[in-house]
Amino acid sequence: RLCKVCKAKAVIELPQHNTAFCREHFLAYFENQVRRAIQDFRMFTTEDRILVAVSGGKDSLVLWEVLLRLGYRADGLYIDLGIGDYSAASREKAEAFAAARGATLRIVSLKEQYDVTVPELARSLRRPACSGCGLAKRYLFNLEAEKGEYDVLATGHNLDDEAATLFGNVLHWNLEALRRQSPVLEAENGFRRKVKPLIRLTERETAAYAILTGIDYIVEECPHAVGARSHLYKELLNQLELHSPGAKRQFLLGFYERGRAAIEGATERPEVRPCKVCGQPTVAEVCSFCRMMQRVGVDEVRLMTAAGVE
Amino acid sequence: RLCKVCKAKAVIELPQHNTAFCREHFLAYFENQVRRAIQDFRMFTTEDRILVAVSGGKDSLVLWEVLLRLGYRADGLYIDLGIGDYSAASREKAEAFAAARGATLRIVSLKEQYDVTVPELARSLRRPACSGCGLAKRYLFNLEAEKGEYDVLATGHNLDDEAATLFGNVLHWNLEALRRQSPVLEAENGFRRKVKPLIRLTERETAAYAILTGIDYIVEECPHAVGARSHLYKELLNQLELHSPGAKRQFLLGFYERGRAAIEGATERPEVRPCKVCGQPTVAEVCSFCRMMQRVGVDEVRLMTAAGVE
Amino acid sequence: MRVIMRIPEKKEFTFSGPKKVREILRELKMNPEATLVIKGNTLLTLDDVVEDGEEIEVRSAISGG
Ligand SMILES: [Zn+2]
Ligand SMILES: [Zn+2]
Ligand SMILES: [Zn+2]
Ligand SMILES: [Zn+2]
Repeated sequence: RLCKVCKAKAVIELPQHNTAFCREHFLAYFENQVRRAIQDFRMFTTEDRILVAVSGGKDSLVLWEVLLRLGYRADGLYIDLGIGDYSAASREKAEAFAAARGATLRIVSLKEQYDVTVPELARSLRRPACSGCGLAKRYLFNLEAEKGEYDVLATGHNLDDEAATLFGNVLHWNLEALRRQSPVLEAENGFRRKVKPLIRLTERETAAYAILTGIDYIVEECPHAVGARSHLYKELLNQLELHSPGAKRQFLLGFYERGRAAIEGATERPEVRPCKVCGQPTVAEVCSFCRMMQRVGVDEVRLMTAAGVE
Repeated sequence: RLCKVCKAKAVIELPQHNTAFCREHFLAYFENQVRRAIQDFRMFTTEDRILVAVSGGKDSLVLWEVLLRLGYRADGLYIDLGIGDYSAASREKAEAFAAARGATLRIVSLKEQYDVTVPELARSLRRPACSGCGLAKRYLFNLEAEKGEYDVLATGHNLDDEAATLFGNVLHWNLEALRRQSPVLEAENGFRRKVKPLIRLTERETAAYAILTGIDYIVEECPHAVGARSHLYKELLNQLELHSPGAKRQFLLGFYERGRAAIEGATERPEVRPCKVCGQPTVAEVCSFCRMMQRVGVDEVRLMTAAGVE
Repeated sequence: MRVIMRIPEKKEFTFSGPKKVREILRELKMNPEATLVIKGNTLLTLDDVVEDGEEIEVRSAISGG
């Protein structure tokens, strides 16, 4: 199979576009798709200071790489969740990536700031580790962006991630989650602006970009993610994709173009106010991060100090 | 495995309800689910005259059977589409069913009324047979109901049919189709009230009901339906169901409870008026049935006569 | 040829070549939509042929999150 642009030997086929590319033209295609998402959804400009949530996995490192290549002002944030070897290895990947590019990587450690790790959280709360983990990441990401005065938070969610989430939300007709699912969440009530520049690209495409540009990412999965529901949804969507190439993309982009607007008007927005402990935005008196931490014995003063509240 | 109710040997397991039933209690469960759909969605009462679209397949015959058992005034309508052996065999099943029960079966033949068959339609129009077929069935069903002055039209769409349609509509974010997808479509603008009393029951359950009550239905599929997109959707949903029993049901019923209302407000209803040829309701000048028939050479007088228009 | 897989767990397979990538994925029951085939620092397409004595990695692109 030959590259559609230059007729050199192709290194990747893209059935959803009925095309194939050589290395050079695949990278150009990929960067163009990111550029297009940024423009179509007016995510940010070259003036904005961007904080990229970096996990050490392919998606976040690829996102960071592309933003730097496209000339954006992007720093990274690595959140060390204390998940044994997995955290150690992924942190190393993130640090090596930043060092090789002279890029700024901020690091927050759950253990250092709150003296607790995600596995400990899961054990004390008797909840699946992923729920506490997601909550902690969202909270610390927003908090760090505030401390560093970033204009925008960017995450590496790709087309498959978003389509799987959408599939789950639709299967349960979770209207509130559907309303919130968007490539851009505007800043409001203490939440920073949040964007997902990789939504036009599949998981396979981001992995290919990482391999072809020599980005060294952590291939292993978080040990807690194994058997996650989102895997099943991704698998089903990939089977669908095999039979009708482009179906995944149409499903997700069609939602952004038509579905979301239809649903938006029908749901109510809850009122948001500052958490009484840490000052971060919440719909309750005390935010769910502070409540979780208090349940495992972290005291109020520590929560306030970590949040920079007097 | 034993029957949940009487502890006799079970003949069927229902993982979505985490239960199993003997023959007697399965039939009772099944009829109850139909009763519940009729009541929850206020489909009709014992006063109403109901016309059941009968294809000779399991779903429509089971629906007719249950409606008769529950004491409703239900006649059948068989539409002979002229699809060779398939039509001949399915018509026989429908006639035998009606004769054995002393029930009224109306028969309309496309060939007799318009001197054309579905395969001929497909050939002249160079379109997939299923599109012309669906159009003809919908049209003749409504027309016959009007002639016979029925209050309600009932079709045998089951949970899998509706969930697959919903999945397709959601994948394409076809808002107009989503708005129209409902267990009850109220009568309006010349369309009769339309209902789907089997939506709480899976395809497997309706097949089981037919087998356990000795209903002789046509097992073969319409030769044109093979490889249809809806088969793929059903397969994917069944894989999902295997991993989380009840997911299909939750998807469909959740849409009826929450999703549909959210979307309804966001779409516009097209204006409906009588077809200039046949008088049946349409959003165009001439309805799509009449346009299709004219394209294959059926003349206006014949269309008017068949529709009972002077 | 040696075929290496790293996730979800480390595995290794041996096939006799020459063999098309498409065939290898079919035998491993991997969906091409979710899989990359890596040789050195580049990627192979479905019609590429792998010879005896060569080594490739078949990597699932699906991850959690
Ligand atoms: Zn090229
Ligand atoms: Zn708080
Ligand atoms: Zn029983
Ligand atoms: Zn007409």
